[in-house]
Amino acid sequence: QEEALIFELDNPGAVGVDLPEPVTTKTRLGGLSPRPGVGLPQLAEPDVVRHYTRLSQKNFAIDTTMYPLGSCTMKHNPRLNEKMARLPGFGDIHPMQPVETVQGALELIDQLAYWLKTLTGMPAVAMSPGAGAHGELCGLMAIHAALDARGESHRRRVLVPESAHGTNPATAAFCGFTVDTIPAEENGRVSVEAVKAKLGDDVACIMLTNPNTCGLFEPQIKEIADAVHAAGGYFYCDGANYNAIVGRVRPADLGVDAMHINLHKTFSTPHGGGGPGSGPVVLSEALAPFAPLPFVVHGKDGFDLIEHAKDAGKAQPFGRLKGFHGQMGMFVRALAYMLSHGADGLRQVASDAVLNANYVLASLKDVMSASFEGPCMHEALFDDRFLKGTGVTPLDFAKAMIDEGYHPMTMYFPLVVHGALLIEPTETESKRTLDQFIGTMRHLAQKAIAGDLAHFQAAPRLTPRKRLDETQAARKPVLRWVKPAPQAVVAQAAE
Amino acid sequence: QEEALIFELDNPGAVGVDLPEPVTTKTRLGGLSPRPGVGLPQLAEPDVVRHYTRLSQKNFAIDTTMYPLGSCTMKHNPRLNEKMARLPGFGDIHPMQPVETVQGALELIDQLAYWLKTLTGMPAVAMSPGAGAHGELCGLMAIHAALDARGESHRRRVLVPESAHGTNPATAAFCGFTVDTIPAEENGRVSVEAVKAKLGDDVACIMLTNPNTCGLFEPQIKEIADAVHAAGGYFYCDGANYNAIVGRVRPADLGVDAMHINLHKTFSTPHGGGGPGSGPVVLSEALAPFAPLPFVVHGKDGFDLIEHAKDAGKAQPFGRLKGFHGQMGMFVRALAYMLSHGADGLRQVASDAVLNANYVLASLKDVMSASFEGPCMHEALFDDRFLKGTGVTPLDFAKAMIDEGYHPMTMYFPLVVHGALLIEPTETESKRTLDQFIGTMRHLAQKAIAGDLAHFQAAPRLTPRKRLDETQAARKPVLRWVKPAPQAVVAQAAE
Amino acid sequence: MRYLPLTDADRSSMLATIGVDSVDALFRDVPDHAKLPGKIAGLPDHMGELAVERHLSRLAAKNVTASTVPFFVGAGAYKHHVPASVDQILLRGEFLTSYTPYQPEVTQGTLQYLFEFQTQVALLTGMDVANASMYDGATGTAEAVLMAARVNKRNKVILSGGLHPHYREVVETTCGIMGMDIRAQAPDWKNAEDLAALLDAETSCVVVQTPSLFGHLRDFTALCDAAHAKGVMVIVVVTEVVSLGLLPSPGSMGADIVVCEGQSIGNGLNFGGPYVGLFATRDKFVRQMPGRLCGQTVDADGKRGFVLTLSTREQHIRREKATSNICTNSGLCALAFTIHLSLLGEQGLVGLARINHANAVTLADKLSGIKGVSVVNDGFFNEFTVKLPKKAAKIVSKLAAKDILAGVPVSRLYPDVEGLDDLLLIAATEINSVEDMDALVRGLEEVL
Amino acid sequence: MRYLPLTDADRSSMLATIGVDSVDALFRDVPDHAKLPGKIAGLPDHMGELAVERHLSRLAAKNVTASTVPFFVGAGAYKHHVPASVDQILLRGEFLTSYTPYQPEVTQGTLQYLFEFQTQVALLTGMDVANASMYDGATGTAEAVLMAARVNKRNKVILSGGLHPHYREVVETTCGIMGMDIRAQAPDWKNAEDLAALLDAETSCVVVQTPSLFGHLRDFTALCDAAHAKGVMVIVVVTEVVSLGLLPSPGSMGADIVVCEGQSIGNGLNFGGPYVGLFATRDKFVRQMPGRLCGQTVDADGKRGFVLTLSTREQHIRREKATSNICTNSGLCALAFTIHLSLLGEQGLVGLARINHANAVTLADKLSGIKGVSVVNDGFFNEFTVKLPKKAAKIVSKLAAKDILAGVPVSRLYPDVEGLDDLLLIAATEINSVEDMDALVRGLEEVL
Repeated sequence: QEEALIFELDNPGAVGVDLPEPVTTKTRLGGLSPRPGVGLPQLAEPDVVRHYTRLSQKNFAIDTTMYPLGSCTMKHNPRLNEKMARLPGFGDIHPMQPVETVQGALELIDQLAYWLKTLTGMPAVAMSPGAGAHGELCGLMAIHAALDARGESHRRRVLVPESAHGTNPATAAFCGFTVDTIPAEENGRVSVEAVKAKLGDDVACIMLTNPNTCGLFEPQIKEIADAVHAAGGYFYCDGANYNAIVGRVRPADLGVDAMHINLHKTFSTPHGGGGPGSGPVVLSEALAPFAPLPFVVHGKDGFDLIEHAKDAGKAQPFGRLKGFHGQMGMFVRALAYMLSHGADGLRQVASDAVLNANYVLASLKDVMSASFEGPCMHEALFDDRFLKGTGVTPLDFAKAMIDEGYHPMTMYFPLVVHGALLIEPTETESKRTLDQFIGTMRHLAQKAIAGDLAHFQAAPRLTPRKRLDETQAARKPVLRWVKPAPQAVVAQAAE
Repeated sequence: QEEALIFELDNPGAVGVDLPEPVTTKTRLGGLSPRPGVGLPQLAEPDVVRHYTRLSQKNFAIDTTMYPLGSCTMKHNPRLNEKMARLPGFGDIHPMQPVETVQGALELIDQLAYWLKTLTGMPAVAMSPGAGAHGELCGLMAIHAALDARGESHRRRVLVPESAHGTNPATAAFCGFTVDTIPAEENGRVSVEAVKAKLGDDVACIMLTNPNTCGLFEPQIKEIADAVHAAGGYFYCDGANYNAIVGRVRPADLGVDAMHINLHKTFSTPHGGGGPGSGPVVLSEALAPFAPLPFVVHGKDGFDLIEHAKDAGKAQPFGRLKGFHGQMGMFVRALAYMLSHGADGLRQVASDAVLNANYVLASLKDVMSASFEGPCMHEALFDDRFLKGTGVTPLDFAKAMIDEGYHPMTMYFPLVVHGALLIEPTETESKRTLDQFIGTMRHLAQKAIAGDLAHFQAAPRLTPRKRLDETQAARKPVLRWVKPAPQAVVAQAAE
Repeated sequence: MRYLPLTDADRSSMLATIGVDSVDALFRDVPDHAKLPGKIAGLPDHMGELAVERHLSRLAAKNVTASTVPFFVGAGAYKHHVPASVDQILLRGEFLTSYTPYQPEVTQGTLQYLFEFQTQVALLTGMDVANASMYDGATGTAEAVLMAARVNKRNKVILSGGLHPHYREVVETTCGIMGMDIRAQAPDWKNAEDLAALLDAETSCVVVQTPSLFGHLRDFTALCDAAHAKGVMVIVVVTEVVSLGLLPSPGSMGADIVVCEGQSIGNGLNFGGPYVGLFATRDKFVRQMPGRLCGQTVDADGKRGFVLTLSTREQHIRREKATSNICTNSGLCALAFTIHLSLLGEQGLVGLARINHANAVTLADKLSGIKGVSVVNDGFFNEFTVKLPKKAAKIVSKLAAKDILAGVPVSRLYPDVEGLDDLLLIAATEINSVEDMDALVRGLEEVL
Repeated sequence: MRYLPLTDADRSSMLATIGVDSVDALFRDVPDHAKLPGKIAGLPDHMGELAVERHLSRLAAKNVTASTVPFFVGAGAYKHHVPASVDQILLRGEFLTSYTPYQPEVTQGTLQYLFEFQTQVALLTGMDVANASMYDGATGTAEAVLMAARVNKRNKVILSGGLHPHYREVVETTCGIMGMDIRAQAPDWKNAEDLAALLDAETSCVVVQTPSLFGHLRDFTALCDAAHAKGVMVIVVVTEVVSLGLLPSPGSMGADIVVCEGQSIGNGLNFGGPYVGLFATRDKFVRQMPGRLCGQTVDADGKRGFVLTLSTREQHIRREKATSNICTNSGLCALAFTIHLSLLGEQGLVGLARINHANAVTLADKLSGIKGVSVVNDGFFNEFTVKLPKKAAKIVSKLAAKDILAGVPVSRLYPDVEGLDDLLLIAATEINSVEDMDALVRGLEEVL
């Protein structure tokens, strides 16, 4: 069913809220004139509710289907977490209330920090970053500050493997570093030799994703860390794939100096169509003093919130990354998730995530082309060799999955293999669901190889929209609705 | 997408809840042996959530489409009401707590009773009936009791118009009354003459729906009430269609002795796929003393709950209709709805409901056959004369509406016209939505008249299921899932 | 008004289309004397959300909520923990704002869960078939009594003294008006009644409850055998459905009809409603069963699908000859039940039942240690009766003043029966911590 | 574990398919020293829902919630009433549990509301285009400063003394590391600064806030003219977006980039996050704009549809040459904003703004009547600064002890600046009743 834009549903005179009259008509606007109008549409509540409910029905989501989007960790989002985040004691408190009135909130942040530190084996954590990339920024700023404190401000080169998320080089550049790319090995890993070849006394740090974006654990990670450390650099670990190792491997034991943790991946705070996220960063002893403001400390009358450098004691915070104190709503959800799993359950999370991915890999590798020898970690990487000569592109293949009721996997990432198809089932899919998925994928692969190109090129057929023209969107961007000229309105009404 | 039964998704060993160990293994079962097992399926939470979310997507609902089901009053269900019903102070209190710990709950019931009494002009209201038909039972039991108290237990005949809801005669029979049917007039109304012809000293009461099930206000209602009263009977009014007159007409002014109010219709408590409802019954002075237990009274230390006849003072309650005190959850929602509308808004509810129905009637009467001259009240009644010769049945027509995105209207009810099509838009549909609906209906009517029988007979095409075989369902009822024999399981797995 | 989409401009244009000049003209059939000229007096005008929230929140705040105090109140409604996902699914508009599934093609969601619900109820009760829910346990019991009479055309009804008095009263009210002969037994707090002795060839049915109001357990196999030998139907009532995870099913004992209050699974306390009545019976009685039924069938393409069925029993077809006047069920409460029970599963339900029993056993032991207090029951599930040295109603009030909700005094249910004043019904569920129990013990010691 | 569907039987059979004999074998690439033999020490084992709820509810209960006390705290986050339907739609799994709409055919729901959101933001700010949201207002401001530098290739940044210190600090931290020359002005509590005088040919941008931290209002038209004459970009920050229902839009004054904190519409206080940054600019700068963008296009059948677009600006394509490193937006908070603003509509937003202003005016008048207390502001929207005869921080603490949350002491934001200790920021919104205001006045009179 078609759904017009909310602006096209404008019903002047309708109201969606009932407000009382103001207590006074007196104004004190300091000489400014009240705005003549904004131009918003008017609708009654029933029409607004129906509009957004109907829009929601045009989405795929974890709640409705397996969503094996590689690198994105689309796992079940428990509703308990939503309920907890909405407790008035968390949802209805202001960040600038007196600290004595928010002791429970500070305690929650402290508890979450304890979990993150204990799980990773790291001594400190910066809680305020708003998302993964923001966490990267936090980590690199801490490295920047530590280097400056060491008097080594000349270290401005950052090593980034070819296979990295785009956020890694972007973040490095954002901090004023130059990016030096480490080529990928044949086997999808980074070799200690390749790293050593790049090391030098201008290297600030390496940014390594582990498990990496090919879904592989970097076997030489400790040697790489040692080499970087020996060369005076730091080891920033991109924790986007921490889901694969949580409870089984502590990043501290790998020589990590800083790692962000996507609470919206590993700890299941909902993705919500693109956010909000939350990206706390665990820090080694070397970097801990530079963690940004604000942070929670144990004070003499309970918990204290350090908001200014002058109150930070021996710490040398590099600054502030975000308004207020971080993504509290996500903290509550993440802690609810951690408490629900416990130490035993979190270890099982990693085990099952890896098991599920390897099961998919093992069950598909004879019909699709696996990019690397297994075992993989939490995601299975295929490439488009199996489609060679069929005319079917990875995009076509993905769209055909939609008609079978699945959200496609990640395509064309990582860049180190041709026509990547990155499948991350996550630990919250059952074997039954995986078996159905595997059956569908095998069926599609065989169909492609059998030469049914038309089927793939016409996909998706069952969606509210067929394939969309992205080129037109980018060439002549239409980024907002504009009220049609009166003439057009008349024409439309006459239709 | 297909969705298996929850039993077919059984995954033995999976759990959907995590429970602690019991504090003791000691049992005191009085000699009974613990049950060996129940046979329930086991699933983890993600699979349960996905299952029911996917099931939900197979439903039409007010939130997603206009739902003009005549006589059912499918109006917008505000989420504020849901939020209020979930306040722990209402949702998390036990009916048998000491009354001093539930004063707010009793006050709420008292406030709702005040609103109902004030709106209807009636002196009393019985709050406990669980739904409309249960309210009818309450009203007829009060009449039964009043007649007994008058020593007129021989009055056992109940007059019910042909056009009545099936619940009316069923309820009368349920109370041990005999049912005497009043034929409908040509104009869809009940005439005072027809009633008078049936009156006699064995008549207990008349059950009259007003506005009636043809969507018409009974113009002779007061004369009928007077005649029944003069003959020593009572006037039970079926309030299912109170939505059409709330705030504009007080049932007390029409001579009503008892009327149930469907909170889930007029006052928008959600239908929830068939319930729960709530059916308080307003009562005249004559019937008030016989209202059932329990009820709320103003005591000396606050509100009191009268649960036993011995505490009822001068009242002579006819008994008890339901466990505990009534549908509290529905009371909260209904009061939230009433407060939101206020006296001004409720009057507007009736006005707009009637206006919307007449607009539909006026806009369709040239292409569909209106059963009666307008104006109608809150619903517009058509019959199948306009389909004559087309081969299209009302059922076919209804199914074709589904493919256009609308839930069909009520069909084949009321029984007084042939092939009834009863459309109730309600007051919460906008003119824009009505215009689209009218356009679709005109289009379908013209299509039917133009002879496109195949289109209608093949409808619906776009639903998860085509037309279902109701005859087979009734002839060989399969009312539950039964675990397949092991052999069948094997066969299924091999598919 | 935020819920009313028509604007004044809409109204004018619509009136023009209709061909009248005011809405009043549409109400022309209303007798003049009954036409209100304006809004009804004595009621406030419309309020915004904030104002409504504040008004109702003030009322809600005057009540003592179960989650905030040591809480042991039962007697037919029980405080259990319901997983958060249950309510979230319930609030989906597709379930919340749809109607009775009369158009099966666009209501397969509702129909399939009803079919699942019916199957779950049949499994729990150990019976062949179940309907798609009743208003609550009490009204379901009255319907069961009427159904039994339809089956065996007899008129006498024996009600156990262990039956919840509300259920008894609803049966008396509802079936009494039909002229049935209701024989309610004296409150059986000692678990000593002999019902088999009361059965005769005029008896239509006997209604028993397990656990009984007083928490007692019994094996009804012998009663069922005796009843069946005389053509009497046995109706077994369960007011705490969680008990069916631990106790033998009524079906296994030979029940003909089983009625349960389903509130405990999926549904909050809600001050007594809405709840959900479960109703199950044997295959052979299915066409005498009241209430809505969902059945499996196939669609035009031969695919499995679900429809409402056997509606020829129902009022909208049969009118005064219907098996019941019921039109509305308790659909949304049934959905909550179904989702929660699906989350529990076999292991969860059994585990939950064991925790409930273990907590009750522990509490009973603790209370037995108080001087002058004795536990009346031999066996019980999660609720039992204690005998106090003082009037239970007063003790409960005093404990309420200390923010302890101790249970239900039997005298509140039987104000007219002598000798019950010192009896108190106490329930323990999974929500009760040992600290809660100790608080009750301490509180009792203080006020006794 | 209720969230993990694999059973031990599943695991065994899957390992067999894979051809390894244990999960450990799948972790063979992990260095031996880093392989934990079992679960991590120091953390509890898994807990059921009830236990988790109790743990977190205990923490929540230690906080004083805004709805339960007279509440006047603002300074960049505001307590407003959000209609219940907003949260219910947010909780729909189709929105809550979907990802960034990379596959537009199955995410038109998300894409269309983002397009609506962008349009609403453009209308509110009076600008041409807006992006699909940023983390919050503060990070959005830093992104705006960086964007201005990309546009005019200059390095000097002037920050108004009316800018929220958190925003200033985020700009200093984020842009400082890039080597930009940040010139933050002294706290402008008297609304007296002359920013136009500071602009020169090296200046990339000037950042102003309206209402300012202290609640002051200004017409920035002249500043914009002066800036544009020198090639300087003007960034206007709005921390209380409801004000845009009453105050002239930044676009109408000539702003080049507008950044707002969107929390006030649709989003709760949440102790500071997640919030939603609004970001709008002129058409000509769109390709320098950071963040995600949704654009209109057509599908293969020519039907209107929506896609993410201009992603060639973004990190996943451009890597180190991207306009920003941002990957995540604040989608769900943007949805809340969009739904709430749709419910408000033109009339509702303007009405809400007027109520907020009226309450603030009323409160300012009341406070002015207290001896020794003066309102600093000439004009304001819903927040203003008062000068107290004592240190504001102490007064706020004393009032908190009386369960009145009176506002934000300026010294909490500027601990290092002298002469601000007696200043208090006080906000009034639609939630404040006259009784709340009187409670604050009484409270102040008592503690002063």
